[in-house]
Formats: sequence, structure tokens, C-alpha cells
Amino acid sequence: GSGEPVKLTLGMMPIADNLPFWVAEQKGYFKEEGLNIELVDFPSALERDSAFVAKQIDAGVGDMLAVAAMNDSGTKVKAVAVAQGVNPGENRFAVLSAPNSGITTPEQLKNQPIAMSLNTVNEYITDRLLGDKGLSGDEIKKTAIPKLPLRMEALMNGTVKAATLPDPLATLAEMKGAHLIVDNTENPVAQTVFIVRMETLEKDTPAIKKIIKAYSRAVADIQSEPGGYNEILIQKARVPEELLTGKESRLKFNYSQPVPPPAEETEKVLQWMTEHKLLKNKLSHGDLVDGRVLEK
Amino acid sequence: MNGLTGEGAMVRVNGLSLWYGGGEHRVQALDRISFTIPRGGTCAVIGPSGSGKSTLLYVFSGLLEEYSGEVLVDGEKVPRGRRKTALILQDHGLLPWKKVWDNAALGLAIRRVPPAIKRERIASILKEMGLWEMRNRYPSQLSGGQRQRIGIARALALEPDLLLMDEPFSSLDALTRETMQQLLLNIWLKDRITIVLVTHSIEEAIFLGQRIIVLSERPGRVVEVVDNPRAGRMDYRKTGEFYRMATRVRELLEH
Amino acid sequence: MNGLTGEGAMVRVNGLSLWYGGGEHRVQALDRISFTIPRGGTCAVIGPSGSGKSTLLYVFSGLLEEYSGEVLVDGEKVPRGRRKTALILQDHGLLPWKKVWDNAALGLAIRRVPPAIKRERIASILKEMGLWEMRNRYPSQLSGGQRQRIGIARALALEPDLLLMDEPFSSLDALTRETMQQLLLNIWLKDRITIVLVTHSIEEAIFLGQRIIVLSERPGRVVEVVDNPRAGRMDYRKTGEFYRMATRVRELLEH
Amino acid sequence: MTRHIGIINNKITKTLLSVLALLLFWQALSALLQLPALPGPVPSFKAFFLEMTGSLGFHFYVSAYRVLISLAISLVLAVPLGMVLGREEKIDQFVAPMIYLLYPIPKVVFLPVLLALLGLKDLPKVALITLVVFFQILVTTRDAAKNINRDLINSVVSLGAGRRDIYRHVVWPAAVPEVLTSLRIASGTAIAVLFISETVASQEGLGYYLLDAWSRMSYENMFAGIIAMGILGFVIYIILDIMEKRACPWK
Amino acid sequence: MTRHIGIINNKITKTLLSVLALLLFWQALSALLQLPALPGPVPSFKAFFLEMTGSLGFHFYVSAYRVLISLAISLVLAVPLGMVLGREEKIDQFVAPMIYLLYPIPKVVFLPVLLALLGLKDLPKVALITLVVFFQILVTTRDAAKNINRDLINSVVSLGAGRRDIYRHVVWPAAVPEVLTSLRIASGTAIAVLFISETVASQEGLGYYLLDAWSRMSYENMFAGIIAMGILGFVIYIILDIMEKRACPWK
Ligand SMILES: Nc1ncnc2c1ncn2[C@@H]1O[C@H](COP(=O)(O)OP(=O)(O)OP(=O)(O)O)[C@@H](O)[C@H]1O
Ligand SMILES: Nc1ncnc2c1ncn2[C@@H]1O[C@H](COP(=O)(O)OP(=O)(O)OP(=O)(O)O)[C@@H](O)[C@H]1O
Ligand SMILES: Cc1ncc(C[n+]2csc(CCO)c2C)c(N)n1
Ligand SMILES: [Mg+2]
Ligand SMILES: [Mg+2]
Repeated sequence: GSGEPVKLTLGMMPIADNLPFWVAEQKGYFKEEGLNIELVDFPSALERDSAFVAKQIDAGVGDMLAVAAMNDSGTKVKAVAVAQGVNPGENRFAVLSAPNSGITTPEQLKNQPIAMSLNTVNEYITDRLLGDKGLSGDEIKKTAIPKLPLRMEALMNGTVKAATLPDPLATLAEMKGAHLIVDNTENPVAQTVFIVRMETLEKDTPAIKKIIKAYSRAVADIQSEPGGYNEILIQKARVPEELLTGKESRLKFNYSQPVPPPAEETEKVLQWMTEHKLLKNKLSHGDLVDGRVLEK
Repeated sequence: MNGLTGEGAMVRVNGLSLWYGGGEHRVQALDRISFTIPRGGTCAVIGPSGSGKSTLLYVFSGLLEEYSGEVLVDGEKVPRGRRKTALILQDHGLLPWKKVWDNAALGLAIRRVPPAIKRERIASILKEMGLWEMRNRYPSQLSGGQRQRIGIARALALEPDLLLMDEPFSSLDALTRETMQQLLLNIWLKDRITIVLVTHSIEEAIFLGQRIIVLSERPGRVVEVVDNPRAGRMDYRKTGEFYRMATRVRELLEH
Repeated sequence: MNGLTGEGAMVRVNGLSLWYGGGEHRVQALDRISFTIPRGGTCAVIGPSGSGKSTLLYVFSGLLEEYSGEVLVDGEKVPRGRRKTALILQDHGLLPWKKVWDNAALGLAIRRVPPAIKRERIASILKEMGLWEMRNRYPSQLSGGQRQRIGIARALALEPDLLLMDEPFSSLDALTRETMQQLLLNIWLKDRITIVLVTHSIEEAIFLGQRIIVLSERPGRVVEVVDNPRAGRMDYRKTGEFYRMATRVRELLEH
Repeated sequence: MTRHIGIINNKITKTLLSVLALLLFWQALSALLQLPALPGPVPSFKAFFLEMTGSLGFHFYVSAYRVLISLAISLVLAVPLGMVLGREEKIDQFVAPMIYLLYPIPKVVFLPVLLALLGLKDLPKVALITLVVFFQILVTTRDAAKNINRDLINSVVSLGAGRRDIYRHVVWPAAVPEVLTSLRIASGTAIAVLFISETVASQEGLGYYLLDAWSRMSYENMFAGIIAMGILGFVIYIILDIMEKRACPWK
Repeated sequence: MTRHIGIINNKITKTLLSVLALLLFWQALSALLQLPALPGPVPSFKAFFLEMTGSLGFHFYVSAYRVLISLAISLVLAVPLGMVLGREEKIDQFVAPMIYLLYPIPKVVFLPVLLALLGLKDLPKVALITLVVFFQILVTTRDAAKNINRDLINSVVSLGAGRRDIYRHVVWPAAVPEVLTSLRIASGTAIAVLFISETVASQEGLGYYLLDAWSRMSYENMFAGIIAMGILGFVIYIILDIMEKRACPWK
């Protein structure tokens, strides 16, 4: 379409995944594409997904579990591209143990409650990482602390012995004395994807393509100037400043050009969700993913 | 409107019985009460404590609606809040959040009397009752007798044709009481309204009640209806007739 | 303990003045009141509505503590809730959430009187006052006169040596009132307690008050202290002296 | 006797009608909005009964237990303190500012402190609910005690009542109706707060159940949890109604 | 006049002492626990004053606006309805069950519905606060109207009062003290609920500020936000105190 710029609303969360959108907005890439994009903030996936359900946002970045859950419960959305997790080093999650817990190996985590948010990508990644280290399903004990800052706090003062945290909190915890047990730096395990409401996708496929184009340009900018957008990360993603600028900081966020979501990852997620009785309906890769947007 | 023998009674009570409470706590307050009060007449109700005098006035004013027997006011089954009935409650019924003035003016305000008329009437009645200086105070800042007088003022301001009074002068000193009786008498003489006065004072009953209803102990029964046609005359108090009447009522009360 | 002229007064009032409210709303209720009441004597206080009679009793019982002048009860500056003072309030002061029995027994309960004694005393006093049948009712289920009698019962149950009464019989019919006066007199004759009685009835004041304090209109001043030594005798009422005294008090009130 | 039954029947009928009206409104709204997040009453109740035979009954029990414990603790602490603040102006002037500074703070922010102090079991959950409802009962009781008619106090003081007697014979009975009101408010609040308190280190309770169902986007189950919370609130309301009839027979 | 000032001074002194005691307790607790999540008052107030010159003032303003609007809406809706429910038993029997079923539901779970109906701007935030405090004012007003002395009603009925007059001259003035109590409760609740309501689709308000600071684990700033909420609550408390003196001069 031409003429009146298409108006779309994107749901943002205070996490580093969304950096390319903020960069694209700052640099005016959306406007250049003839789009009128509004970025709306939500504190967590729960509220953001509720806005998807309420038809108040058109798109956003989330994990495949959210895509499956929404489709399963009647909110039709599609994953159109992988955002984080295309290459190793992105979308980092880590299982950590408390500073004075004496736990340093995966074996010691057997039957030791790990704080996480249940039924989310957080639990999925933990299961997969610890599973790879040889722990069986019933050796992995879990305790629910969905609020991130609270989980971090509980880990640091030893209220819980172990926790699964995403970056930047994982790095911060490590710097403050928590022990890294296992993380997904080698193998991302789970990806985050660009999610679009199906209604929007069908009505405005060109606009979505343009968003992806703007996103790609922003990713290229970030790749060519690592550290150049720290200010945005501090402001929008609430990354503690010392983690980005401090000398001993190992924190790094990586971004790749979007690719279509691969079927094998989707199937693993669907299998895990089925095992955990999180799905009422039989879903397949085709129900969750729409590759058209990335077709040339 | 035509004095003592007015055709049609203002109040007609026929076999009125009344119970309070329900179930095992049921208490009979009135037992087959019958009498009439002629239009423009005065009637005093006298009887021992707990004999149902207040209850009777509650029925006449429509506040109590569950009873057996027949009660007609102005020829009709008593409606709640009849426009021309005024009731002076035993505990005065003042609203703690309204100043003296507003308490006195409450009846007129409820009846949507034009403000100018209301203002004038209340001012004159408060002055008459010696309450003018305290018009801006709240009831809690008044003495017992002052509160009682606001209750009287509030009822009189309505210019009713049926005035029901429950021991209206009980907290007043002898002099104020006599002034009030005189005031009442003047209103009666001028407008020929119907007055029902519950009182514990035998003299007051005889001085003001052309018909005196003597009630028995609970449950209240009519012991006798005494006709006392000379009531309301200024000079009655000093007569032998007055004294004889007092002796008779006292005997009836002593049974 | 020794009758009329007992050494040392039970109540001594010297230049008592009292104001209500503050700032521009300040109202003087009492103006330099002075008088004494001998131990074991009776005293009636009479005066127009609003003259400060209730206020006076509030001061004697320690409920009002801000005044100028001197007030001594039993030789001491009045403490709040003196153990042997009992006050009958003008509005009875019943607690709506306590049954008749518990309201009557409240003073004894507060003074930690042993249950057995309490039970016996309350039972006898409720019977005497004709309240026995209603001992399980709440105040809201009683007539005005019945409520007033609970207030009296509650005070008498305390067996005080100083009894302050604020128009205690105002809602009672003539017969009940006379029974109550007799009851009071019997207690006085038996225990020689000191009694202060606020009343609007000139006859009552003369029949019961060995000393009659006549107050003026607000602010209350002592118009005269009338000594009336024959008060309290059974046969006083029918004498010429009684009649003369009544005339005198009436004149004082009329000023 | 028959009349008595008549009244009860009438009340039950009214209640049923009321619930029916609510269900109809819910049905209409859900039909109108066509939102997965607002399923109609039929699938919700289906889920409710299904889940009740499963784990929901246990969650209900755990939550009821926590709510009642918290209400009891708050009551025992707040009512005496509230009465004292209402009657003793000097103490009130000192304590009231603290109340009004602390009460509006969202208590969730103290969760890290509560967890550090009280661990991960029942205690921090009960403490969080208590922190919220304590203030509600306190403020209500305080205001009720403040508004007591001076004459009633005078009446018992004239009988020689000391401070303790005044509290026992006047302040407490006069405040009872308002304490019951505050309990009605507090019970609703307590249940609502479950949603925050039970999401911490918990896999039991209606709060956990609700958040879990929500984050799984299992909206029928979420509404099963909502129904359970509504029923819990209603049961407490009925208990309070019965208590009121017992506690205030003079009305 | 001098005496008047004396009283005011005394009250201010007491308030200051009270705040001081609170600060000392805070200091002691933070020194004792040594938790990053509980900084002492000194760094917190430092952060508070620093932030107040920055964005915190704006957040304060936005939140105050939302809280006051919500309180006003709730008041206007709940007080008349509460009075009617308290006086008309037939209506109450029908409506009360709805209240007690709906009130305990944590209103956040209706977020998807609210968003769908009201969009992403101010409205859903105000609606969420209103949904919570509406019930608190309603229940309090209802109970107050229910407890009105029969004699007072009789008194105005005997003067010919119809339904409307009874509400105007008796029910409303008799309920005013309790309505003020409910406003004290509701204002605290409203501020606490900000933490939930303002975190959705928002970058303004104290609720957002608090959650933002918490997520950054910038605990000094979090406590700056807490201080701001406390102050907001306290300001409303003082306004209500003044309103009470105005509204109930007969006390
Ligand atoms: N709280 C108050 N504030 C202001 N004035 C008051 C207050 N209480 C009483 N007064 C005034 O003080 C005066 C004395 O009151 P008090 O109740 O003692 O009179 P009283 O002699 O008992 O009258 P009554 O015979 O009518 O009961 C009255 O004029 C009254 O208006
Ligand atoms: N709500 C009630 N429940 C039960 N009994 C009641 C109730 N109200 C009044 N009674 C009883 O009904 C009887 C009549 O009461 P009423 O108030 O009419 O008496 P009264 O003649 O006015 O007495 P008094 O002269 O003492 O005012 C009394 O015995 C009283 O105890
Ligand atoms: C005070 C408060 N309580 C609960 C929630 C909702 N909530 C509790 S856990 C969780 C998911 C974790 O991010 C969410 C959204 C909130 N927002 N604010
Ligand atoms: Mg009566
Ligand atoms: Mg008096």
C-alpha cells in the first residue's frame, strides 16, 4: 500500500531482545518504510501476551512457547522470523547456584529446588540444559518465583540454592559470586521469534515485511558498531550500566539477521509442552510459523 | 373546623390490639383499644409507665403499621407521614448533625414550604420558645429542656390539624411548662386543631384534655374515657370542678 | 453518718464558674455558685431550663473537670468515678448493647462486686422497680419510663453515700413517681446517704430537699438557698408549712 | 416456624437469582467480546468441576487456610490497637502518621525482605496478606472508636469505670459492627492479595493456580480459579453474616 | 489564638516525631539485615531528592491524578448505591451476593478484558484502581446505612419524609463518617494498586517507576519511589482529615 502510513502497535518488554526495534525507531527506519509504528511497553510476557489476546498489539518478540500457547487458546498468531538464538551466544540463560551454597556442578543440583518461572521458556531451557548434563526429569526439582528481581534477590542471599536467570541478571549474579552451573552459550536451545497477530499478517503482509526490513537494518547497525547502543540498553532494557561498561564485565549481547524459524526447534518445543500437558490441541510447525514474510 | 362536636371524628380507634416482637419474645402492648377524638377536640392520654401511650401515638402517625383492629385518621386508614399530622416524640427525635434552626425547620423543608415563609415561621417560633439565641448550636450543646423545646417547635411549625404529643413538657420547669401550655392553648383556640397529648401529669391532662383516656397497665386497655368539657378554659384550674376531676382521674389510675 | 448537721459538708461548692466551648462559641453555664450540702443531707436543685443544673451534677461526679472555683466532695477535690458516688443521668445513659439486667448490674460489675451479691442485689432492685419481667430485653424494646427506671436501679444498686439524680422521675406517671420517691426516702432513712436531686417539680423539691438551691436563668447563679428542714418526713406533704414553702419557691423562680 | 422457613427460602431464592443474573451478564459479555481471555460461564464451570475433582480442591483448601490465618492474626493485632488509637488522642497523633505513610506502600516490594526473614514456606505468604489487611482493620476500628458518642462514655465513667472498663463495656461493643464491616473488606482484599503472595515460591494455593493458568493461557482454568476465589469470598461473607447476627443481638 | 497555634505546633511536632521514629526503625532494620533490597533511609532519601528534581516529580503527578480520579469515580458510584443497599433490604438481598462474589477476585486477571475494552492509555489503569476501591467504599457505606438508628428514621418519617428525604436528611449525614473511613482505606489501596495498574503499557506513574527501579535492582531508587507513595498517601490523609472537620462539625 501507499499513501496513508500503516499504523501498527508493537509490544515491547524491558529485555535486550528488543534492541533492534528501539534502534530502528530511533533512526527513523520505520518512517522511511512508510510505517507508523508505536512501541508500547509491558513489564513482562504475561501482560504483553494479554495485550495480544486483547487485540491491542499487532506484533512483538517472544518465544515459541508463547506462540504455541496463544494458538492453543484461540488467539491466532504466527512466528515469522527468528530474532534471538540464530547463532550461539544469543538469548543467554544460565542455571546458577547461590554464592555460599557449595554447589558447583550439575550433579549437586540433583533434587535441589531451582527457582524459575514455571511453564515458560525458562523451565524449558532448564530442563534441556540439565537434561543434557544427565539429570533425569524427576531429579530436577523446581520452585516458582516468577518475578525476576525477586528470584535474583532470593538467589543472592541464599533463600534459594539455585535459580535459572536470563542475561543480564545471570552475568550480574555471577559477578556477585553466584556459581555458573550450566548455560546455553554453546547451543541456544530456545529461540525468540518475531510474533505477528494473524489478522494483521493477512491484512498487511507488506507492512510486516517492511518491519522486518527495518529490523534487519538496525541489526546491521548494531553488528557494525558493538557497544554503540549501550545507552538504549541501559534505558529500555534496564541493563545495569556497570555490566556494559565495566572492565571485568563479560556481558555481551549479539544480534543476527532474521531467518525463518526452523521446524525441528518448533517440534521440540511442542513435544515438551505436550509432555507438560500445556496444550489442549494438536499443533504442528505449520500452525505456528509463517515463512512468507522472509520469502524474497 | 367547627369546634367540639364537629361532624366526623378526627381519630377513630376500634378494637386496636398491637404486639411487639415475634415468636417467643412476643409482647402485647395494646389490647382492644376503642375511642374517638372529635375534630378540633383535645384529648389527653394518661396511664402507668409501659401502658402503651407512646405506642398509640406511633400508630396514629403511621409509624407502626402492624396491628389488628381499625384506626381511622380524618376518615382514612392512617397513611405514613400524613401531611397535616405532626408528632412530638418522647425522645425529641432531633438529628445530631443539624443545628437548632435546621432541626426546627426540618418538617417545613421536607414539605417544601417556600423559604421565605419557612424563615419567618421558624424565626418567630424559636423566639417564642426562647431558643433564638441558640439557633446555631447543635443538639449536643443544649440542655435537656432546650432539646425538648426544639422538638415542640419543629412540630408546631408544621401548622398541623392533628398534633400528637408524647410527654412534650416532661423536661421543662414549672414556669416554662405553663408558658408552653398557654402557647398550645392559644394555637388551639385560634386554629381549632385536634390535639392528642400523652402526659403523666394529672393536672395537665385535666387542664388540656376535653377527653381523657385512662389506660391500664400493660397490655394497655382503656380503663375509662373521661369527658372533661371545660378543659382548655383559662380559668378552669382554680375551680372545684377541676379538683373533683383530678380526684376522679387519680382514683381511676389507682384502680 | 450523723444526720443533718454532720460535721464537715459532703459537698462544698465555692465560687464555681464554668464555660462550655472555646473561642467565639464560648458559653457561660455557671456563674460563681457557692453552697454546701451536709453529710447525710438531701438537697434539691431547681431552676429554669438551661440554668446549669445538669452541669452542676456533671461537676460533682467528676465528668466535667474544667472549671474555676473550688468543689470539694467528701473533703477532696472531686476525682473521676469516685467509688461511692452514683449519678443518674438525665438521658439515663443506658448501653444499647446490654440487656436490662446487665445495664442495671453495670456499676457493680465495674466495681468488681462478687457475683453472688451482685445477683441478689440486682434481682431485688429490679423486682422493686417493676422491671423484673423485662430483665432480658434490650433498652430499645422498652418504654421511656421503663428506661428511666433502669437508670435509677443502676445507681441505687451501687449503694452510694452520695447520690446525684438528674430529673430521675420526669418520665414516670404520678403513681410510679410517688412509689419511687418513697423508695428513695426509705433508702435515705436507712443509710443516711447524701442526695442531690435536680427536679422541675416544686413539690418534689420541697418534699425531698432539706436544702433547696434555686438557680437563675443562664448563666446559672444561686438565687437563694432555701432551708427546708422538715423535708423527708412522710406527713410533710399535707401541712400548711409545705404549702407556704411551695409558694415561696415558686416566687423565687418567678423572680 | 413456617414463617421463619419462608424467610430463609426467600433469601436463598434471592441469592440464586442474583447469581443467575451475574452468570447471564457474564455470558452476554463473553458472547459480545468473543475474547479467548473471557470464556463464557459454561466452559468455565465445566473446567471448575473437572478441576475440583483434581487439584483445585487442594489449592482452595490451602488458600482458605492462609486467608483465615491472616485474618485472625490481623484481627487480634489490629482491633486492640485500633481501639486504643481511637480513644487516646496522644498516642494516635504519634502513630497515625506512620499508618498513613506505610499503608499505601505496595507490600510486594517488601517481598525480598520477607523472604530473607521468613523463608519460602507459608510464613511470607501469610505475612504479606496480613501486612495488607492489618491496616484496613486498624483504620476502621480506629475511626469507629473515635466516633463513639461522648454520652455513652460519660455514662460508664459516672459508674466508676476505669480505662479498661470503658474499653470493655463501651468501646469494644460500639466498634463491633464496624469491625465486622472491616472484616468484610479485609476478607475480599486478603483473597485478592493471594494472587501476589502465592506466586512466590509456591506451587499451591488459588493465587498460584490463577497465575499458572493465566501464564499458560489456559483461560477456562483461569476462570475455574476465579470461580473458586469468588466462592471462598462468599463463604467468608456468610460466616461474617452469621457472626454479625450473633454479635449484635441488640439490633 | 495562641492556644490554637499551640495545638497545631504540638500536632506537627508529634507528626515529626512519628516520622523520625519510623526512620530510626527503618535504619535499624536495614543495618540489621544488611540486604541490598533494604537500603537505609539516608541513601534512599538522597535518591529521593535527586530523582524528585528529575523525573520522579512527573511520575508523582501522574499517579496522584489517576488515584484521585479513581477515588472520585468510585465515590460517586459507590456511595449512592451503598446507601440504597443498606436501606432497601429487598435490593440488598439481590445485589449483596454479587458484591461478595466479585470483590475477592484479583482484578488484574481481567487485564485482557480491560485492555480489549479500554485500550492501552489511561483508561484501563483508572478502571483497574476503580474496580478495587469501588467495592471497599460500597461495602462500608452499605453497612453504615444498615446500622442507622431506627429512631432517627422514625423522627423524619413522622415529619412526612418520603424516601428521598430520608436519604438526604438521615442516611447520608449518618453515613458520612464511615464514608470518610472508607476513603482512608480506599486511598491507601488505590496507591498500592498503582504497582499493578501502572506497569501495563506505561512509562509513567509511581507504579511504573517502582517496578522499573526494582527490575534494575536499583534499590535506592525503588525506595525513592516508596517514599513518594508514602507521601502521596499522607497528603490524601491530610486532605481527608480536613474534609472530616468540615463535614462533621457536630462532633
Ligand atoms: N456542650 C455544650 N456546649 C455549649 N453549651 C452547652 C453545652 N452543654 C450545655 N450547654 C449550655 O449550658 C447551659 C446549661 O446546661 P445544662 O444542661 O446544665 O442545663 P439544665 O439546667 O440541666 O437544663 P434542663 O433543665 O433543660 O435540663 C444551657 O444553657 C446549655 O445550652
Ligand atoms: N420494640 C419493643 N419490643 C418489645 N416490647 C416493646 C417494644 N417497644 C415497647 N415495648 C413494650 O410495649 C409496652 C408499651 O410501650 P410504650 O412505649 O407505648 O409505653 P408508654 O405508655 O409510652 O410508657 P412510658 O410512659 O414509660 O413512656 C411497654 O411495656 C414496652 O415494654
Ligand atoms: C504487584 C503485582 N502483583 C502481581 C503482578 C502480576 N504478576 C505476578 S508474577 C508475574 C509474572 C512475572 O513477571 C506477574 C505479571 C504484578 N504485575 N504486580
Ligand atoms: Mg412513652
Ligand atoms: Mg438538665
